[in-house]
Amino acid sequence: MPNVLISATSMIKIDRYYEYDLMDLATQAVVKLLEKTNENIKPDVVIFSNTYAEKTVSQVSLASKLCNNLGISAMPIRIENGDASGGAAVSTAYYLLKSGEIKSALIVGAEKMGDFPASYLNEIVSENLNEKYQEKVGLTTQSFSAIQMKEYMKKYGVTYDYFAQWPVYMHKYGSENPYAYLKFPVDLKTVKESQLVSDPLRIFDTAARADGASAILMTNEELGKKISENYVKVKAVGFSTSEFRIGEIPSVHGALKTLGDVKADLMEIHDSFSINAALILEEMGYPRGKSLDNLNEIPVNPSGGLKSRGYPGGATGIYQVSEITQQLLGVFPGHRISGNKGLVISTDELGTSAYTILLER
Amino acid sequence: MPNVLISATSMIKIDRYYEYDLMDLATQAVVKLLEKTNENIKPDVVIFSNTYAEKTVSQVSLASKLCNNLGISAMPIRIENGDASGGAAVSTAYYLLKSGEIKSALIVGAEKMGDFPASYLNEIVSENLNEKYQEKVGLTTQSFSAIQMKEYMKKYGVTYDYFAQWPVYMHKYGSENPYAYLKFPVDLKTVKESQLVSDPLRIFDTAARADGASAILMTNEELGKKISENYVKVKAVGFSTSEFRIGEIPSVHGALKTLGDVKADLMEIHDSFSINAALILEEMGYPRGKSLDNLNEIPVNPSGGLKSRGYPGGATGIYQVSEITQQLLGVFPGHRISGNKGLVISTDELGTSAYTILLER
Amino acid sequence: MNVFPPQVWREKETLYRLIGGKCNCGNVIFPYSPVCNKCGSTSVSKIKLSGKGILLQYTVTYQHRPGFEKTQPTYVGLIKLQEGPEIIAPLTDVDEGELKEGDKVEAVIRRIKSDSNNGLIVYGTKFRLIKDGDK
Amino acid sequence: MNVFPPQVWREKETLYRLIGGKCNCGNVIFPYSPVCNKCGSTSVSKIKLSGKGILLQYTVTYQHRPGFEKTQPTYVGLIKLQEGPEIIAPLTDVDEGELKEGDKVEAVIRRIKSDSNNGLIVYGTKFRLIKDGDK
Ligand SMILES: [Zn+2]
Ligand SMILES: [Zn+2]
Repeated sequence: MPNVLISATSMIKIDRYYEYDLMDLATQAVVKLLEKTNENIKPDVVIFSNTYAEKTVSQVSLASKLCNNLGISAMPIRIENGDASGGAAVSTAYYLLKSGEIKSALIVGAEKMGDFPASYLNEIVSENLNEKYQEKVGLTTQSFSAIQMKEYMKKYGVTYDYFAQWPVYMHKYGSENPYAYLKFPVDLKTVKESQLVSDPLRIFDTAARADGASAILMTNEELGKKISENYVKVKAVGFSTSEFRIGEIPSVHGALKTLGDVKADLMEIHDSFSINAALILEEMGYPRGKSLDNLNEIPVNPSGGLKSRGYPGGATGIYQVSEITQQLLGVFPGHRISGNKGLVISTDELGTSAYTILLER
Repeated sequence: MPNVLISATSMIKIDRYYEYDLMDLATQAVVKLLEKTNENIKPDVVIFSNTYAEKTVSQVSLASKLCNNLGISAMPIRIENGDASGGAAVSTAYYLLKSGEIKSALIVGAEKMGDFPASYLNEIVSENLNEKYQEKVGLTTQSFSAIQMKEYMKKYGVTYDYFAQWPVYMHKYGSENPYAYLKFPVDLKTVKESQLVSDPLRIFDTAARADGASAILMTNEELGKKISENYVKVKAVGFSTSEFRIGEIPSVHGALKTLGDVKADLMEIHDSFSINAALILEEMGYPRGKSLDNLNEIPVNPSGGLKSRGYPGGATGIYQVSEITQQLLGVFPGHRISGNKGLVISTDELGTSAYTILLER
Repeated sequence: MNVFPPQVWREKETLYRLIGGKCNCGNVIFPYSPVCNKCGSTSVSKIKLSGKGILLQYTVTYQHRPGFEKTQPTYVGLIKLQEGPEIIAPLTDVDEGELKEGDKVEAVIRRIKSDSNNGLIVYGTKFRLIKDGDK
Repeated sequence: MNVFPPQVWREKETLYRLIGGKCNCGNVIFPYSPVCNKCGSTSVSKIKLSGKGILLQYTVTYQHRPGFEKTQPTYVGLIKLQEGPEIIAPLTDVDEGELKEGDKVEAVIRRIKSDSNNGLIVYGTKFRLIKDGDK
């Protein structure tokens, strides 16, 4: 079966781009990507990874439009799986390429979240909640996360300070990342005194919602080696679904299990909330109730994660894959972690589905 | 490379279901499907084919939610490609199964379009237009289609009566289809005197927008033969993208070309407007300017098509595949066309992308 | 945010009557679904939940969605319903500092939101404390 | 349908100024895009289109979208712009029976829609007939 490579990656800085629309951002990421390839690529498949385009920009048919704007004819697919859209897109492309019939896939993650006030953004993100009850009665995902935090605090006897360690680390890393949205360090005091969103959850525990676009080119080995000498291999992907549960994220556990016994040198995880970072790390085997106490020893989120690099909805997973790829190639322009194996964990807002992607130099 | 089978199909009647939400409809289609399989299926992949869920029901993460509601853990993917979502979903599943690593995929198409007044539906469907200009200045897809009709009338010297033949045939077939939304015949006079939408386009030339859900189970050959003796093979899929163009639908031409020289015994095509039916048939080789004059000789849309069976957005392509499968197996409960090879042509509203799917008994 | 009447009306069993599902395997589901989310069985019958439960955890939320301005801040609880399911739901008639884990709660119907475009008011189930002497 | 100001403001070059793109290959694109939709080149520079064109075809549309009630029915044309692109666009200042294929048209800025929620008015380019004596 053909090996699957990531042959090129690109990112634009995550920001609020009042001057650009969704297709502008997607196109910018593609143009940056094409500059890095030796030849003019006509991909067999174009995947658009995006979660919220109907509500944010009143657009559908995203992949077809991108193809037609780029002047190429391809198999157009827009993939949505909440904020794990990126993981779903890359995993889909992985299997498409494994078929041997598809030789190349251009995957573009793009999302516009920067135009809106917080209340409208909460409305958009509440589309992740169930239709019959949770979304209808006005709940927000932040309440779920706050309750998750309080149960964790009770179970392990930790205070809010325990969680505050996560944003501090993330902003430390993100301050070195030229693509980061909140590109500044914060200290513990700033986090602890930041706006209370849903007691005990504070604004620095949540994801920094903004606009972004990232593109990757996935190919089979033969084509990939022609395109660039700087590639990484997609060794395996895993996936799982599970309902929201207090104290754990079973979907992450399941998605890791399908990957087998993986010891990655570095990873990018979907820290939609600080508590999610803790729970994901603990599903990976870091000690329960203590995972965030030893962040200096855990090679996680050198990008700055959703806290500092930022959270552009369905583009997030594509950023994660771009970041790990650039890390493995030694060209990531921010905080570096060396190694040959990198892991991406792409989940949705509350962890009801998870994708794991193992990349190797 | 593994053969890909369609091992089971199900449909619910297309209608306005004020009493059911999107997930209710999707679940009903799955329950009907499971009743037809010999064993309890735990699919590797669950694909949710849907176009407009954000605007219609304020929901995302559709595939993950369906998995969790069904109590299964799978690879969740929601696929959107305008009204060609169904074609994109089935083609994606085809390649996933070709990889050999995925053994089974449950594909559910579901859409809710029945809750809304026409003006709001026009707003939703206008998401297919481009963001910078067409959608912003208030255009509707009906205007594009009307202009397309007038240019065709001029080029071939035909009158409106030429197009009216299509809905008459579609309603004749649809009146026999228990799953059809507008399950009644119409005569030429009714069509010609029906409401003018965008001169010369009349209401019977447009798609009957409503709610629907259809499910199919795609498997590799080994697994498929265990599940049911009543299967068809997915022989090949094709795809293409192209901009809207007067006088032709280049994406359909491209998608057919990738299939090779196919002589299908029957077909289901995406007749979003009567003119689209003519243009699609003419891309297949039926004589230009005359395709709709010989509908008694063309084995097309025994379901009644979008005119009579109805148009449930991103579920439409899944209905088409279910219908052709049931035709080939000789169990379709409406107008029957016998044959061993069936073709599905799944396009979006204006034909800017197309998928072709060849099924064989 | 436009609310179209059918979208609320069709959820009346969930929103007003707290109808859940009970599978042959014993699993209780809320909201109702015809397929069991534990065992995958379709032997799920509808049951009316009592609405009584225990407050396992709670939070006070200071961010809102459009149309929900009148219930700011929002109290939200993790509730174990008498019949088994644990759900996250809005609390009502609560003063700050009054809630504690282990409190008994019960379902009540309250105004959820109003749509400024068409004047539609949406009602639904929230939970309130059962206070001493209430029973 | 809520309109958020940045969503309109950022399209000002398209909506008010009719900015297109011209590729080295000669292809003219409207709206502007940095990649050529014919040859895939990124050598596309911005050009201001003249707004002059020929009406190739037209229709009168009797269905509308919310917020567009005031321009009912809507006249819509297939227009070949002087610089090459064929676009579909709304026509304005037109009486029924007045249009014919081959008419000369020009771009004008008109009110497109108003948002009942926040009072925002959206303007944009429509096309009108160039009548005898206008020039
Ligand atoms: Zn059960
Ligand atoms: Zn060019």
